[in-house]
Amino acid sequence: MSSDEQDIAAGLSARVRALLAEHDVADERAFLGARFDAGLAWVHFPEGHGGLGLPQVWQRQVEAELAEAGAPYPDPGRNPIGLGMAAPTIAAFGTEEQKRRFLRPLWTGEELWCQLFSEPGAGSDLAAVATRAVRDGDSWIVNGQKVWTSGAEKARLAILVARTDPDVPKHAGLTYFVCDMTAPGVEVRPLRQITGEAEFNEVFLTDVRLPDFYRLGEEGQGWRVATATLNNERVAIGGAPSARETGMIAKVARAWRDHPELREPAMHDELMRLWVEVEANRLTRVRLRQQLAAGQPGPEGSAMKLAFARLAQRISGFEIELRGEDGLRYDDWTMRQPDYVDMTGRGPGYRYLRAKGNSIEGGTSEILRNVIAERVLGLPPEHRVDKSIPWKDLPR
Amino acid sequence: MSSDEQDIAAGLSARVRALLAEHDVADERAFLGARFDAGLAWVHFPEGHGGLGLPQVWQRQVEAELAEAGAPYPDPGRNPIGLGMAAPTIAAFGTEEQKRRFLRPLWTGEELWCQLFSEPGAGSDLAAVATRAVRDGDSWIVNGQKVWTSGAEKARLAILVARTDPDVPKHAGLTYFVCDMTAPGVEVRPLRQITGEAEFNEVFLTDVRLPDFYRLGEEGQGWRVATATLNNERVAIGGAPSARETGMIAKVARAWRDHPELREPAMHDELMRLWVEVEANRLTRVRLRQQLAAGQPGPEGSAMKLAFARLAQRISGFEIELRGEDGLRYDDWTMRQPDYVDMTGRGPGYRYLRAKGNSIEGGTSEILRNVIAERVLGLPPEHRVDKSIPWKDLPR
Amino acid sequence: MTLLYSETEEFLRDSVRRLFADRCPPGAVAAAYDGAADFSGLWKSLAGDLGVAGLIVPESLGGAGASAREAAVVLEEIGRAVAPVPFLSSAVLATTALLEAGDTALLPALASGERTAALAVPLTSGPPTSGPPTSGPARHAAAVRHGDGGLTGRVTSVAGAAEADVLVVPVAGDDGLELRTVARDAPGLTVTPVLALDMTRPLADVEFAGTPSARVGPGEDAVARALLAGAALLASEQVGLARWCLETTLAYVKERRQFGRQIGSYQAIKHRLADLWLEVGQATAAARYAADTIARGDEDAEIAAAVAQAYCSDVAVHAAEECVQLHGGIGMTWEHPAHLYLKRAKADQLALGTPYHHRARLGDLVDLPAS
Amino acid sequence: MTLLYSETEEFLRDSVRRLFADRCPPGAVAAAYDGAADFSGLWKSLAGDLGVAGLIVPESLGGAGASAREAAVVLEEIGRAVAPVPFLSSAVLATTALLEAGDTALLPALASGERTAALAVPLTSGPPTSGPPTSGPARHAAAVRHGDGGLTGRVTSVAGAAEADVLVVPVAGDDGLELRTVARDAPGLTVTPVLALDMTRPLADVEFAGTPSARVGPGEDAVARALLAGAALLASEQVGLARWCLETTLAYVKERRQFGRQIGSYQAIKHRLADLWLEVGQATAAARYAADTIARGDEDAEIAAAVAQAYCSDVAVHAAEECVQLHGGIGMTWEHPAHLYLKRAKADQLALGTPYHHRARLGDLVDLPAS
Repeated sequence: MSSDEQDIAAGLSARVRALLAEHDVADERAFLGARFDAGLAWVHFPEGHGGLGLPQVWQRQVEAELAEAGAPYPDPGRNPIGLGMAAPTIAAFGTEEQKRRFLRPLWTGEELWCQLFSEPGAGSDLAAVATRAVRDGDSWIVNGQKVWTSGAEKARLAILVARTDPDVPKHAGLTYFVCDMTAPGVEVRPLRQITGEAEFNEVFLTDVRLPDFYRLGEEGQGWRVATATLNNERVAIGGAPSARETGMIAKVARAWRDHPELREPAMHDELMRLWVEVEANRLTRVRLRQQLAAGQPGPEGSAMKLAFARLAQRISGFEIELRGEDGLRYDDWTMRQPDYVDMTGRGPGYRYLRAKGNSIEGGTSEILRNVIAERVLGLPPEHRVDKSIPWKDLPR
Repeated sequence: MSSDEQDIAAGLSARVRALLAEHDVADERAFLGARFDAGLAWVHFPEGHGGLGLPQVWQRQVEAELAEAGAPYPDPGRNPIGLGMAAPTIAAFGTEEQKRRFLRPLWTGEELWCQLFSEPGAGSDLAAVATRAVRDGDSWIVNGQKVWTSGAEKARLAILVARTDPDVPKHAGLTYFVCDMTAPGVEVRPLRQITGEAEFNEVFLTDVRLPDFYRLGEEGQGWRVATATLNNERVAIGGAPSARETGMIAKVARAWRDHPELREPAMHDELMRLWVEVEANRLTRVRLRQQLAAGQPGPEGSAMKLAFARLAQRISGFEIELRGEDGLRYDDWTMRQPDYVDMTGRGPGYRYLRAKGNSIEGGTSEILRNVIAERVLGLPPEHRVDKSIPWKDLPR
Repeated sequence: MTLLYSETEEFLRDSVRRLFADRCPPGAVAAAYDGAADFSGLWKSLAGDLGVAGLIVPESLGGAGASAREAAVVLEEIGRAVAPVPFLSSAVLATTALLEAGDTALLPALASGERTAALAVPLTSGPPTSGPPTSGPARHAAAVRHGDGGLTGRVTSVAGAAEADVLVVPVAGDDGLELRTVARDAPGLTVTPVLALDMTRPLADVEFAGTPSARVGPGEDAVARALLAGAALLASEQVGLARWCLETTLAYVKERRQFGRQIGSYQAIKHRLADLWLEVGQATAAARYAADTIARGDEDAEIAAAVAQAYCSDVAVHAAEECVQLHGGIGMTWEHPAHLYLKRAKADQLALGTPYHHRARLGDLVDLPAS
Repeated sequence: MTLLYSETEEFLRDSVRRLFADRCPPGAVAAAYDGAADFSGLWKSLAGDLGVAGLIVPESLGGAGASAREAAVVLEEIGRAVAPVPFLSSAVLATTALLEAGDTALLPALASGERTAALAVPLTSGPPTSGPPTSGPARHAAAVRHGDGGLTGRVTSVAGAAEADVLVVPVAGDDGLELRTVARDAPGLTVTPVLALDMTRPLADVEFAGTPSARVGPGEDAVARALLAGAALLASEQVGLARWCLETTLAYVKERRQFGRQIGSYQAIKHRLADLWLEVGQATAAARYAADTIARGDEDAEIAAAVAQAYCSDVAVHAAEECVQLHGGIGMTWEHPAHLYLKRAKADQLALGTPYHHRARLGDLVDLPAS
């Protein structure tokens, strides 16, 4: 560590000590607010907005010291869109006033966020969104239908991509907004999934009026802003390495160990194939983490979600076959909105069905293979007919 | 059978009896010539050219009656290109004089044929052939390089596709020829394969002069003629159903039965997976044959080569793993031109290597999947950039 | 031996398909998962009006005197509609067992569709292996005993038990397995419906506690034949299911556009669908052969059934999984019928023996033992 | 524990790669199949000039005192060049066995590259399972016996035997397995080269008939350690081979045009190569971990080696098969080097235990027994 770095480390420690000395860790919301005000929420954010303008690597030290003191931290499962996607986007593209308005309550969890990107006609092809936003004086009037919105029923705010100019090619006519989920004309309907649950919602926007203050980035710049948001999502999905034999494979291994009567000898080789692939994947994550730490980020990160989806689906399918009669049962078909999604929780049937979404949500496996082929391997791009003609003239 | 059909059947039987009465079945070539002259070579060909202008289904009766009498028949393995591809093409596109010149010696086996279609730069994309034929008075001067020509070293004649007009789009500038393999400027070089053998040849054509009489079809019509030829090839490759557990799977099953010491229990499930797939494929061929007999040809025919290649490769790869030390050995690396190719003959190493060609020769598996997707399933065609611009302007 | 469909078979198919189109569209089927559905009327129409319940019952017993081939065609349509009807459980499994055991009392009522039966075995039971086996049981292990006080024992995951009027029960007797019938409303019988991955083939746990029963005949061969016929014919349900998935997916990818192109124009999608189409075609041949060997009493029936189950089970799951994936987000919704097919395909994979089980069994049948 | 490459390792890689680029281009390697090649000079340069023969030998015995990690890097380059050098057989297998058995006599000459050895076991031998096994042998079964008249017995398919100056032979003695050495020119020793699927790792059958030998030490652990290290490090050869195939294929599909487009622009090809790239990346991590656990003497080494072999063997074969297929006709020719990689990959899959063997063994190691 250089002497500059030693100074930074010491300074951060002093800040943490001061925070802990002045604020009660038992009062979660107040403590988180104070932590934000102390610039310790995300040290790489600008000063005055929860940060200190430091490189992001310093965050780890802050987290470690606060965790040791038993300080509260914002549960990433409670406001994932806010913390993972909205916050970095606002930090990068928001005005001073927007940062001031949105970041602090986002951080403390007072305001939860959701995402209004996908539409029935715009899934993989996000730039095809048809939701229209039309300027009306100092406001925008928004009309359209969004889908796959998790947490919409609890969210106060949303990040929204809408079409503001249909006369230009589709990537050029989009604008990025913050949407007030309590505004008149916002209707949230739970969307039931094949598991029986409704993890997601459809959101119908009918003449929703948003002040121009809620526009993030310039008019027509929506694609650029959304791309930045999605890159943050992809990093989050890449995921950290875990211990050996965790997650889906642990469930199957346990069933094999606990139920000798289920062991069909013919299934053993496939069980071990899956175990081996999971372990090879785990080692790849370990290696990626080491590359990142060494300042050589490997492109394999973009492939981890692809591998995860494939393995989760194969393992959960295998588990049903292995479990026999238990594989034929299901625990609960009741339609409800789950507080928390544990893809390896519940029974084998749930795991099997939920895993089917892994290769669709957050970028389909087909799109990820395109991305790897084109951006990592340098193969020629797909033929595109939709990039140069006005959006309104595209066949739909 | 209608009374017309009874008449035809009786007439054919009478012809066969007359042929057998007048000619000695022991003199193969003479007998085949007489059979040709009697119109019994291929009954669906025109009269005077080995046929009687009857529907092709009648051929089966002729074959059955001649086989019963122990008459010789042309070994399809000896002149496969001639009998399978050149003959129907000449019958369909040749002039009276061409049919008279070429069909009889082709039938009797006096003249063997080979195929000069593929080129180093034109494999799957046959219409991209670069071999040039330039008219010179009443002749054509041919220059170029062909590849994957089996039997070129023994062939007297060849079917040839060459470019006669580079200024039009590539499919429009081709012409179909018969090539005299003994003409000056034809050079045949054996092409060694990964098995060590040279089943095929490269053929170099340098200022080869062909009389215009050797042109089959109109100038510029070569693509249409070649497509007809290749359709004949595809029907041939579709193949007849065989008995249960024959071919590649029989080799593996036998190794499993004869060598209990090789049986790794973990391999059993894969062995049975392969056995099951082969049997399902065999039943599909049986069903196709029944559909054909019922006058309802099924489109699955085009998929049989695809399935065959995949199975041959998986089974032969599995066999090597099963055989252990024997799988590590090879029988002969000597470069030679085999008289006869038995893809399930020789040792496991040969089978493994030779099977790799199954998904390439006669249409790659990738092309076959395109064909199924587009022609059978009606999915939209690939984007093509090469159909509308002059051949000479295409990037290469 | 023909693997094609006869005109009679096609005619039968048309009637069944029309009935399902009218009476059990996907939205109605999905109600089965919320416990809100009663499909007994549909079954009455199918069994009685169309007369399919008695397809494999001889005319002398009031049946149609047709064969497993026709029953297979009905199952193709059931798979195509994921129809929640107890055809496999009553008209194939229970009926075959009763026929084999020499029943004449119950079969006329089953054939006419007046009554419905279920064979009291777990749905996961695979056909036992004939001859000296090295894998899998040679006999069906009965979980129910017969004593002075009636039947006692418990059988779990019985398909169609809740909808049945009569249970056909393999019972361990002194002279081996025997087949007995129990009325659904008999004392000491408890039938508890199970929450299942696939609610379109309802399962129930069955408990006997001093339950009166009537003897039909010897049970060993009856159960073996029933499970064999069931396995052979389930393959046709899987084919029908897979074909619906393929056709529905094809229609969708031709229509759905992303990036300005139909997604069916992307080559990776095209190749996957070409492979799937090939699989469905091969599954059809395998399933037809299995049905045909049962119909003809061919000695190849055991091999044919093992091949068909080993092959078609995985093809149906593959087709249903591709259907969900290639529909993208919409395929993950409750509203789209794809999930009904996925659940049925996955449950069918376990029904009457997993593909692993059938491959192991096939090894014995074709002299390729595991070790 | 790091799965990255150190600077020293990258430096070593560069020298080895340069040597192979100079001295064994694909055309020269192919000559091995026609029996016309002598690669002893290449091996002398690699073993002696670059000093890689003694990588894992301690400095006290004249070696480099490096570790299995560096040896793995050399093997990556060997795989990349399908180099016909006896590094695995002499510098890994024989050397590890001698080290474990306490040899001090022969190792200095091996380390310096003056002499070359081979471990007299069939190349297909997988590492024995430690602890109570349910699958696979717990001990190496020796095929050679030691008696008053010398060694007798026969060992087939020994890698590197024909190029070796010394054979290191596991011999069944009265107190269990012992390790003995035999000079290549000893009386009663017959070494018969084998025509092999992969001629770039020459095999020979070895026969002992009253052959004099010298005892090194106990053999049980020595053979087990050697086979374990061999299996762990072979994974790196497989990774190097697979990476060459991937890179060569990528370059080809970017250049080759059919139907007016680069074939690498077709989505089905793109998706296959994306999957293959993912596999090669995962294989790299698995192979690095296996080498690292051997280097550190980590107790996880057995699991790591089984995982690496089970995974990397199939990845290498997959990569070589895709390389041939995506090159189309040219990939089927003798002239293109793809076939050299296909043959090596397929032979490597069997070397030191098939993936089936390693998966079965892994089941014991991680408490997931087959039955």
